[in-house]
This record gives sequence, structure tokens and C-alpha cells, in this order.
Amino acid sequence: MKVLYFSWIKDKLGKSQEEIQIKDNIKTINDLIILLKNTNENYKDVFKDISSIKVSINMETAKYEDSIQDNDEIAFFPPMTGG
Amino acid sequence: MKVLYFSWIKDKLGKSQEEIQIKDNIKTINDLIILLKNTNENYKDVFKDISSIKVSINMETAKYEDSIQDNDEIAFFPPMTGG
Amino acid sequence: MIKVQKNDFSLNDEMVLLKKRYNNIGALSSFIGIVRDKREDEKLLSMTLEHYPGMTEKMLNKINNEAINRWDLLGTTIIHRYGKLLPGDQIVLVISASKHRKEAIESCHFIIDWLKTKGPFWKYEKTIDKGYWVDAKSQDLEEELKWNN
Amino acid sequence: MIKVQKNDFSLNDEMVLLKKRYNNIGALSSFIGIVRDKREDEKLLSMTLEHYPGMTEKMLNKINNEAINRWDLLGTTIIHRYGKLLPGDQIVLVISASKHRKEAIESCHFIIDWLKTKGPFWKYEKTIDKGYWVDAKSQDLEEELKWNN
Repeated sequence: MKVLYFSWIKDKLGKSQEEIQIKDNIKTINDLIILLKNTNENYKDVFKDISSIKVSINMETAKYEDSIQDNDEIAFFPPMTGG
Repeated sequence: MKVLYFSWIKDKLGKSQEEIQIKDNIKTINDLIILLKNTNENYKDVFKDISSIKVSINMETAKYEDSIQDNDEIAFFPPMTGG
Repeated sequence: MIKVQKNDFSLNDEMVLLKKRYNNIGALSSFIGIVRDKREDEKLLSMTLEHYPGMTEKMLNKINNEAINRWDLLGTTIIHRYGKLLPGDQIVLVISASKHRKEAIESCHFIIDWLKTKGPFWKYEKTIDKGYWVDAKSQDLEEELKWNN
Repeated sequence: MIKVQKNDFSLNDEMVLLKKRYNNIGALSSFIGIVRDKREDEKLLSMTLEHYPGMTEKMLNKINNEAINRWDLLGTTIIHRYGKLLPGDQIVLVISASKHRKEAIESCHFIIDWLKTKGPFWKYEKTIDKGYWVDAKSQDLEEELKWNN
């Protein structure tokens, strides 16, 4: 699974994207966040308040409870500031 | 008193402006319209429905009951269509 | 800045002028009115704008000042043409410059709505057969009234 | 027509394009967003726009289609830049062309409001001392919500 990070999330993690191998128990975005938070302190820090973090699945805005599959492209980013 | 006409009013009267000598009994726009209607059939026709005619005194939108003086510039025109 | 003129105008030139004159512009909102090709279903040949010289400048200044009083603006441009225009010709230009978008967009909208009902212009449209003085639209009055709140 | 690009754009060129492409345009409404000179009270050195390639095009098309569905429009243009920009640089352009002014003005307003909260862009501002990721404004969300009625 390809996971992308933007803005201050990218800065805090020190990377803009990564490949993550997910197992069968990772069924939703929420599950993925738990997996990431268990990796190291950086992820724990980034995802400590998920109310300020938006997520997309395959470039469509998504919710934390939405299902994900291994070939999905997931992105985490703060609220958009276009225009 | 200088009186100006615009749009179809100008066309119907066949003139865009004229000098009118007013006497002391002409105190308001309403009085002026009565004076004009008594001049000839053209004026009578133009002013038969004054709800569709706007008036200005010295280039400021005015009402029919507003007072006028001999040195004022009066204009009659249909509702504006700017922009 | 307001101008009443027979000649055409350039949106680009006016934008450049505004940008030179004011610092810290974050939003530029503009509106251009153009002569359409048709009058109802008839082909339009020309549109002639008659105006009331002197009163036009007075009213455009009034509209401009009203916008400046209502919104936090950096600068505005209003140019209104008169005389004989052809389909595709530009009639009117409004630009509002401000720090933030809301002020620029709303004031630009306001100015063009007020120009419709308060700018002393009258339009004469010519088709192949006939000429018509354009009637004011009741919808334009409604658009004006929404700014009274 | 939507474009996501690093390079600058020309309002004039885009207007000319729209006019060539569509007949009977009566109203052209435009909005340009520009990098301001300041961040709060500090002098701004640059603003870098990060975006999400692929999703950006998807969202801009979505916003454009929504405008076309909601209003009777002849054509629209949305150009959004990314990369490093300096104070005074243009960020975004929206143009709406329609027969009548109300449709052009409202749809242009709608598009820029939706771009603010739905365009996958993030702004990094640099001052002399520091760099800041720009927070989304709650006011922008309110502006977006008014289009739900």
C-alpha cells in the first residue's frame, strides 16, 4: 500500500511517501493509523490529534472508518488551503 | 429652467433639451409636468403614465413632489439600464 | 477610479495600474459586460448607449464611494462606455482589489448591480428590421434590493 | 478548462481564449489570488505551494463540473499554480463566462470558495526568521458552507 504525506505531516515524518505491507487485520484507515502509531514516536506524535488530519483514498476525500485495500493509495494531510 | 429628455422620451418629443420659462405657480416637478402636458399632445402622450418615468433635479434622482427653482436642471428619463 | 468613455478599455492595463498603485493586494475581482449577438431571438446589429453626461460621473462616484464605505478595499476601477457598440464589444468594467477575496468579490458584485439600476444609461438595440429602447428589468431591481440588508 | 501549473498565467490570454471559444457571452467574471507582502505583521519572503498531483486535477474538475451543473454557464477557466511564489505573484485564476451577470459572478465566487477548502494545496510561508505551514481558516469553511443551501 502506497501512503503519502503532505505539509507539516511530511516534515515531521521526514518523508513524503512510503510503501507499507498491510496484513489482513488492517481493514480501515483507523486500523492503518494504529499500525503506524505503533511504528515509532514520530507517527505517534503526528497522529496524536487526528481531528486536524484529513485522509484520502485513491485521491478521493475519505473518512477514518472507510475500508482500504492493499492496492489503494492513501494520503494524510492537514485541511487544504487552496486558492 | 433647462429640461433634458432621454431615451424614448427624447424620441417622442423630438428633442433632447429645452429652456422653459416657469412662473411662480410652478413649485414642484408635478407642477412642471402639468405645464408641459398643457403644451401639446406629444407631452400629453409622454407623461400619460408617469410611473414609468424617472426624474432628476441637478443630476440627483428626485421625486415628483420635490421643489424646483428657475435655475435648476431637470431631466426626465425611463428607468436606467446601465452595466 | 471611475471613467466614462466612448473608447474601448483594456482589463489588463487596468489591472496593471491597480497593482502599481496599491501594495499588499491579495485578491482582484473583475467583471466585464459584453454586447451579446442577439436580442431575444433576433440577430443584433448594434447597441447604442445613451447617457447623461455629468450625472453619469456623479452616480459612478457615488456607487464607488458606497462600495469603499461598505467593504475594506484597497482600490476600485469602474469604466463605463457610451456610444455605438457592436456585438462582442465591451460595455463596462469593474475591478475591486482587496487583501482578502470576500471583500473583492462582494464589492465587485455590488458595483455592477448598482450600475444596472443607478447608472444613467439607456440602451438602444438595432436588429435588421427595427430599433428598440431596452426596458429595465424588474430582476435588476431585485438584485439591487438585496444589497439593502 | 482547468490547468495546474508551475508557470504564471495571463488573465488577458485566458479571456481572449474564452471569447474565441464561446458565442453570445454577455458577462465575464474573474478572480485572481495574489501572494501578499506580509504574513501577519512580518515581511513575507516567499510562499511555496505544495499540492497532490493527480488529486489536484481530479478536485479541480469536480469543482468545475459542480459550477457548470449549478449555473447556466457558457465556459469556465480555472488555473492554479504550485511551487515557489514571491510577493505579488499570481496564485490562482478563475473566469466564468455566461449570458447574464448573475450566473458569471456567483459561479466565479463559488469556484474560488470551493478551491479554498477542497483544492489539495498547502502553503508554506517564509519570513526572514522562520517558515510556517499556513493553517486553514475556519472562515473559509463557513464560506464553503454557504453554498450548500
